[in-house]
Amino acid sequence: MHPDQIIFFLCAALILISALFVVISRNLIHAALWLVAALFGVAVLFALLNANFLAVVQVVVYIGAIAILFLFAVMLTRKDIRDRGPQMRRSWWIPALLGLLILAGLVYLIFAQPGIDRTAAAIPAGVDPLRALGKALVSPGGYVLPFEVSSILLLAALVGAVYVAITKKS
Amino acid sequence: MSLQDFLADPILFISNWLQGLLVGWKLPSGLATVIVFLIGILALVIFAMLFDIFLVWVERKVVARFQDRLGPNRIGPFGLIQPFADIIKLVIKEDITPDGADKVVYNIAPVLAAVSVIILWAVLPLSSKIFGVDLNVAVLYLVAAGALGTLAIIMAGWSSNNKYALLGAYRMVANMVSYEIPMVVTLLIPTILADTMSLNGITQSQETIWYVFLSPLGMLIFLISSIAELGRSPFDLNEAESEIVAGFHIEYSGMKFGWFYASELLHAFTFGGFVGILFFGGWQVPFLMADGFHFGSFVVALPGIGVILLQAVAFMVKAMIGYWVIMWVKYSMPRIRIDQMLAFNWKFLTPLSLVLLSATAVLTKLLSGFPLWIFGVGMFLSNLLIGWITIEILRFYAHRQRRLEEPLAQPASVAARR
Amino acid sequence: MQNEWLYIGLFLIIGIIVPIVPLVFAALVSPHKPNPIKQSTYECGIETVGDSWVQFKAQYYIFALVFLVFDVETVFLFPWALSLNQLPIFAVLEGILFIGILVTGLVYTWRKGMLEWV
Amino acid sequence: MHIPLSWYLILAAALFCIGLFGVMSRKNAIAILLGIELMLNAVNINLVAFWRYLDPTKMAGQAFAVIVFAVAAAEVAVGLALIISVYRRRNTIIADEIDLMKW
Repeated sequence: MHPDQIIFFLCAALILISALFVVISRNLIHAALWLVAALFGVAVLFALLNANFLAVVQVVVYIGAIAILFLFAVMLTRKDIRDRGPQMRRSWWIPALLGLLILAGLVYLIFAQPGIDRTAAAIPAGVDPLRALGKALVSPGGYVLPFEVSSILLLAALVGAVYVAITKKS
Repeated sequence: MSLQDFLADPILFISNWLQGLLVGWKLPSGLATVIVFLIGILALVIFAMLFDIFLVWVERKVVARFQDRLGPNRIGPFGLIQPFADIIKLVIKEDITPDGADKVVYNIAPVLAAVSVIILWAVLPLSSKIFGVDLNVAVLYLVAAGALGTLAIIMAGWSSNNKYALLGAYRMVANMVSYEIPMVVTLLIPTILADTMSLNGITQSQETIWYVFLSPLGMLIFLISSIAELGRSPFDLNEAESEIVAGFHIEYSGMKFGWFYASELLHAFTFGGFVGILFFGGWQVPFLMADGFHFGSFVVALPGIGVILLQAVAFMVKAMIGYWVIMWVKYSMPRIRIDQMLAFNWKFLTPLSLVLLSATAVLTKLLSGFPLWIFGVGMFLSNLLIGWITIEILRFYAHRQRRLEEPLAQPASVAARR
Repeated sequence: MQNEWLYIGLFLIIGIIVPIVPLVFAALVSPHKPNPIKQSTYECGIETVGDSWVQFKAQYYIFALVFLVFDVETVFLFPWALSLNQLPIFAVLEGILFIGILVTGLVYTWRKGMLEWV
Repeated sequence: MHIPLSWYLILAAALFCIGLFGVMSRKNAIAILLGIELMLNAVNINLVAFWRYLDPTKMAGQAFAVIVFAVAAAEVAVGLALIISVYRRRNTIIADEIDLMKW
């Protein structure tokens, strides 16, 4: 077994086990912390895939901002933190079954594709993914429109969230 | 493989020699690389930890001088052995876990706090040849490490089952997290100027001119926001002794408290180092090139090892100066209120840093064809202009504020005079 | 897998082991005599009243929220900053537009009085 | 370079299904948002894996992963603001009890 594969398996185990705890853990703070672990595993995967920028952004944005916001929200709605009652719906087995079915379907579809077992070619010399990403995001022939639209989306989110917060205060 | 090679680049020589030795023992080359890496990392981390112990002494000595005391002076010369006595005391102290604490999270938090600081050393270029790894996203890497530190503090505050600790954690988010914005924005300025995100690359590109001359305002904003990011006074609201006792680490004792303390000191020093790297040329020494000093045509040749050591000394001196400035601020400023702190960040630092970033980007593009001195003068003047406009705006608002408050204040003062 | 990430991964592992070693050592040598009073929540000697999970000001949350949006946007400026040299002046203006949208959000929040600590 | 593309896709599919399970089975609104985060991350794994395995010179995968980050941030900001607003009014964050819009 190649070392890369071992790292992949460790990482996949980390992601899946943490993800499982995110959805089953009764204490919501623990669920949010398990989410941090899962997100960290995804960052390692990005590093494994040579996407350096996305790997660090995953940590900065997801762990540094989103997970902290989640922890905050859980602390703010504290009445439910130590809810001793069941955190699942009574009919939790239906989603579980559905999830397994969808997973089986997806796995089937994945293996039905030709060339799915390909391995990655080396990144061509002279291509710096980091600079290429910057170029793609701002050059008119690239993704400048989605890039600017995403900033407007964030502006809209900020305005909306602040507005919701204001109406609550009055 | 000769003495010549060793003198030219000792680190590379030793790692090549180790690699050769291990491969000679029939180890696969991948495993050999890992072992060589591990040895290098252990050396770096142990150096950082020993230095951390030294920093405890420096901090105690400096704070004593600021407060007109002598500081530790009993154990060893100048009290140098004092930190070791501190460590022994911390290790043999009973470790108390408060009732109702979330035990796992409670125990992970101090380790995470230490890890978030130690991993910064992986990208720290101590010299042109002594560095862990030259990551091409190092600038963001240090922000990512800071995110782990924030998380550690929230975990500590939440899991202690203590009101003060919880308040400390909330304040931490308001504090550390808010000041991350101006910090990230000012990190963009060296990135634009050097056209790279690797810290070694940023240092190398400051061979001709240090960025503090191109962007003095950027340096100031970075320094202020990193002090806030460190949670040091005047921004130490998360552990404000007089308000919330010790904040997030109130329930910690023994070595767990020790790690919070040690990581704070090492963090401060490391950020002093980052200020040095990003704005003061890192390991660059004036006139020192890869083969010795160049004063115009007069050249003093030095072997590679000499240059590397000089660079390392230069870096340590710059980092120490940065650390000293952080301590100086800490021990001379009173703690600010939380509303002042947030207003200072969101209404002053963030808009200012964004304006500065836009100006830097436009000027870099416009002046890129011109000789260096025009570029430098232009950048410097633009910074001066932005600084002057900022001060004028502040003055205008201060005057207005005073006029608004005057009618209220007048009668009282008049009455007092009679 | 690039070597640089391998190095950082190993650094992370050592960085985790190094703080744990003294903690384990301390756990072995330090005394352990718990009693209810020692373990009670520390509140400067006063008996703890009520639950530790106090309700806190929603204002903290507003700042975290504004921070989230700003953090994402400033991080996106890094690829732009890196490719500045290879792009026409037009791209610089795009970045400035991006920053302008960011500032609009800040101004809105400011005008709505959400940046006040009341 | 020794990992087949299918491994990444299966991992992403499994992560997506776990997230879906969380979204459908949890009662707490914040926990539902946690599940959505997992699903978005599964999408990102796919995007980046396709970028790396199909053509690393075309940046579509990474560019859209970046946009997914923005979408995730916007979703969390608005979602949590709504949840907290609802919590303040109705003192609950159990999704089933938030039924003002129900007929």
